[in-house]
Amino acid sequence: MARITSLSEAIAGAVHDGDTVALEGFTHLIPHAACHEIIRQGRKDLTLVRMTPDLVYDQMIGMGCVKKLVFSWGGNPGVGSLHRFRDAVENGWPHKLEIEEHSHAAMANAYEAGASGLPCAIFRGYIGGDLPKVNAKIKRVTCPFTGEELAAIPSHRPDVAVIHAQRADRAGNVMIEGVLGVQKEAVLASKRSVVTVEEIVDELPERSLNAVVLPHWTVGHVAMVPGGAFPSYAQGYYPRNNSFYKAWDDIAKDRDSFHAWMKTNVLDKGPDAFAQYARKHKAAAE
Amino acid sequence: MARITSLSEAIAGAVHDGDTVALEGFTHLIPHAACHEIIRQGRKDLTLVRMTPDLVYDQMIGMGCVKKLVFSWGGNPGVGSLHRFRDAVENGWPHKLEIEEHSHAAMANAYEAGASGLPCAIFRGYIGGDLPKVNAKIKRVTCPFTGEELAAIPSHRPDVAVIHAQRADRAGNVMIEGVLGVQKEAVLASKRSVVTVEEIVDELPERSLNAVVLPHWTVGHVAMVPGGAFPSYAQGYYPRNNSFYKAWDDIAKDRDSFHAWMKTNVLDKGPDAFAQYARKHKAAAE
Amino acid sequence: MADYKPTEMMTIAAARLLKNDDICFVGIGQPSAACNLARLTHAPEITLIYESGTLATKPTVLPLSIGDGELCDTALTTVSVPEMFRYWLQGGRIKVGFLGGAQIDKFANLNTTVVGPYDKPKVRLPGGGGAPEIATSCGEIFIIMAQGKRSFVEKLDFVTSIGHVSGGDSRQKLGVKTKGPTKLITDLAVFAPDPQTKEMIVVSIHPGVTREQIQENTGWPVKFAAKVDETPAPTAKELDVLRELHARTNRAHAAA
Amino acid sequence: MADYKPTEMMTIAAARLLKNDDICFVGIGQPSAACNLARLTHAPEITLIYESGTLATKPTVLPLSIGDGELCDTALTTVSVPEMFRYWLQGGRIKVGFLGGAQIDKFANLNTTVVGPYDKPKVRLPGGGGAPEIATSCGEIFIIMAQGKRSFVEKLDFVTSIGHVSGGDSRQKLGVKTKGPTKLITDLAVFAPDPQTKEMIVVSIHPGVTREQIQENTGWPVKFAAKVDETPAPTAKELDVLRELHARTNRAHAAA
Repeated sequence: MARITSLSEAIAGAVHDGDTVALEGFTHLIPHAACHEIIRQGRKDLTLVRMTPDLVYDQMIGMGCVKKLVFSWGGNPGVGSLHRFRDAVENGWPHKLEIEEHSHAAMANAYEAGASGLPCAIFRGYIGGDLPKVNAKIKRVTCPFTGEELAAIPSHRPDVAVIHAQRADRAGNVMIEGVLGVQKEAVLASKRSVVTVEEIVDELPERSLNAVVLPHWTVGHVAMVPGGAFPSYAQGYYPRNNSFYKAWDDIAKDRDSFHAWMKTNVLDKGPDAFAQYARKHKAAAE
Repeated sequence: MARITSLSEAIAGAVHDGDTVALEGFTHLIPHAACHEIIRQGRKDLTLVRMTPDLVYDQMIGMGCVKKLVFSWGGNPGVGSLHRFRDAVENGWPHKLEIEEHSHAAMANAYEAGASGLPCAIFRGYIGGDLPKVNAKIKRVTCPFTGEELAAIPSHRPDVAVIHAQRADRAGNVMIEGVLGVQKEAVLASKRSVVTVEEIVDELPERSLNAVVLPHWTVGHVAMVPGGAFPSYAQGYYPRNNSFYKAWDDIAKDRDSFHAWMKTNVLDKGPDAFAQYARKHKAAAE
Repeated sequence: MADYKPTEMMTIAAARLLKNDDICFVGIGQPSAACNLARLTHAPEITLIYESGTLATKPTVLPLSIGDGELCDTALTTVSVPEMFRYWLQGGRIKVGFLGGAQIDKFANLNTTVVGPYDKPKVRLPGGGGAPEIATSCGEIFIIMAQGKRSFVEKLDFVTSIGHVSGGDSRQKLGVKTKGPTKLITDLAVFAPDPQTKEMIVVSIHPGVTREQIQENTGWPVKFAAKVDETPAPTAKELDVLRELHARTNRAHAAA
Repeated sequence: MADYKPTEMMTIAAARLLKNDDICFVGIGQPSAACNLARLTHAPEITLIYESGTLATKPTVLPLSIGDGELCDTALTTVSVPEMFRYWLQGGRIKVGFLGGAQIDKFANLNTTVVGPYDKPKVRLPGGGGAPEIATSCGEIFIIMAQGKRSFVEKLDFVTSIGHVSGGDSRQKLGVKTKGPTKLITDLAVFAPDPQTKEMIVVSIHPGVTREQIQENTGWPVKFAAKVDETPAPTAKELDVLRELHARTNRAHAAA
């Protein structure tokens, strides 16, 4: 049942040390503000699940919040490496990082199966490659009708999903538009959830009969954080800041410059730091 | 690749004797005009797949088009029996009808798996009841991670899907709104398809970023048949004619009155007979 | 006491069981009437879901079919039918499911498939529809059925959807974790499962109904709880709202 | 002949392979540039799909990420990522998939996972993303990669996605029914599989490139087709459209 709270209250209430946490958003609506709040609250030993770890997990890994990563593509999209992720895997810095590696198809199916209340997902995949040799969670089931061998993986059932969306109403119904990714599935697959939104409105606006809405009784904490996806984007509010993604390459390459950036922009700031991005680009769009 | 044709050309080109055919539409957008055209063209030995056989299959069964029925709920919604369906099952009239009976969950999962290119669907279902005793297509697979036994059924892969939708553009992109049922899955699961629409427009209207659209290259024949879902409905065009559903009970109860109705309203008519329903209710709604 | 029909008592007794924060998977007919009566009286925020995919719908008239446009127009949103059965029903997100049937046995197993042998039916019924998985996936099940010896039977011709199977812990032994039928609301009484045996026993009798009447309309020897309540008679408000709902519905369906 | 860079030749050679009625699963970088160049020149109706869920998108600038807002704004519609991988990719609805990688072998198997041992990597690469299933689900695969001895290797450190496996019919023996890599477009040449061995052999050499250069930049002994074409040089129009596309893209990304 949805509760509208501050972001710090939401993270304090929903995300605990040792939890399995899925911050989702497929390039769009990535919950950057929530990621920063988790870092500020000093969460440890997290198992992070996410198709594309991206800057949010690079930051959490570099800050030492993460024990294990479950993922399918760990890069800075269109730019190159995630340096903090690489430093952890290649050099064990700031500490050793356990990894469970999948393909996108597997991850998407695992969320879908989790949302469907199933213990596993089956799909046609992982044929001939080496991933099944390094990931014991990849098994096979045989179709009882055709004899075809299909890939099987456990469904994702995180302790908590964290997503960003365009808007919620005061009851906590959450509406998402644009590139949908696996956010709806991540929330439905998880025990708890935190949803940050650009705005909270009295009533959801006039919308398609088949709008993507998470009803309030499927959602946990809802917190209004305008700009909370920056430098990712919120369709209809502000665009992706591709320059920042490029700039991140230099910031994160070096351990000291990474720490300096995190101190200035995360540890010494609050969720309100994101508001400037929302305002700037919304104004520009109008 | 979509081709815009007349309805009679569409049915002649896509639906052949002996085919497995899925007319879908879950109370909404039921392709009545296409059903009538199939009857007029005298198709035989069809295997019909549909969650809720409804009036369309009652008519096709009564007219002797059907060899086998794959279904999950064979009634007149809110009214009672499908008398032609019952007459076929109970008395073998006009001839014996083979049935393969499922639950809604199984049928929906079988379409979803078919659209996904999978040979089978797995789900948590068919626990403890008698359906698995009378349907050899219901098997079990064991989750390789938890040991849970799940139901398995073959995916639906019809020869042809027949649906009705609100509109298509001239390229054949088809847009559906409202109660979506399993129509998108049925088209994607089938080798061929026939889509009747209320209107064909130059360009699809301003729509949600996540509108339900079947791209032209996933669609076969597209035919404009205004009112083609009557007495079912087309959201935004005309409402469900609940009175007709009630009237059908009397019409279909008796073999002679059924045949008389079919002769007057189907055999002696064409798809243009449906236009009056579109016009009447659209005008009323404006 | 107002004058009312037994089916009205049945609908009203069912409606009273529903709470404001319930999330209900609603079937057509009596369940739909009961759920909407609850929504229009004591449970205005109740979440109603129809298997056509309409989430949190608030129809002003009762739908004739499970997917009337009215349901979609007044819903929070409408999802596809595969999603409904995968994410919503199987996903365990429904608290209360409603079922009815042509036949019920004392463990609240239901038959909506066939009277007589499956291969040579005396009466071919519509079939299971959503029932087999509603029966096992919803948190609990309310059954609404008018009583009669032909429907309340010793042995079902066909088990379409399970209730408490053969009683005791036989339901859990099948691996099912949900409660199953917690209430059976009839035109004469309300039944609930005996905590041990899981046989449906009478816990409340509608005003003016006798134990003999209940037995006469039940095909097995009926058991009664140690303490049997009298169901409170319908209030004037309940009857007004229900009758106005039906009248609105009839006008709307006749006009269409 | 216009002056152009080898990577421009590579993009243009790839674009030319695409047809108006192709349905392409487009990756970021070179594939995205090639597909949009094709769309802006000879294949205006080509269907471009990005794994973020955008169907039939027509971006005016190249996306930096696989899910830029530009892709969604200009798409026919956008579906969820589970649907993309289930209905669209696994459903067999994509004709042409594009792949690239850090390492490729002579059978066009690809490594995008790791350089060095998996457990003790020298370079940890991003990983497979969509590649393992793109490689087996798309009708055919085009690979775009600049050549070099460190990337065109005798043996992959890790097989992220399969091409022709160990050659011959080894791909089909795994139960895969799609064609696999039918073209490998580099900055020096175009390779295609030998019909029998399935080894990628040179079928066309870009203008001014020698066989020796190709061998120097390939970690296995390169085979050449019986008849090797010279790739037609980029036309002025191709170069104009490609450069204007990149210029537009750079302006847009700098502004954001």
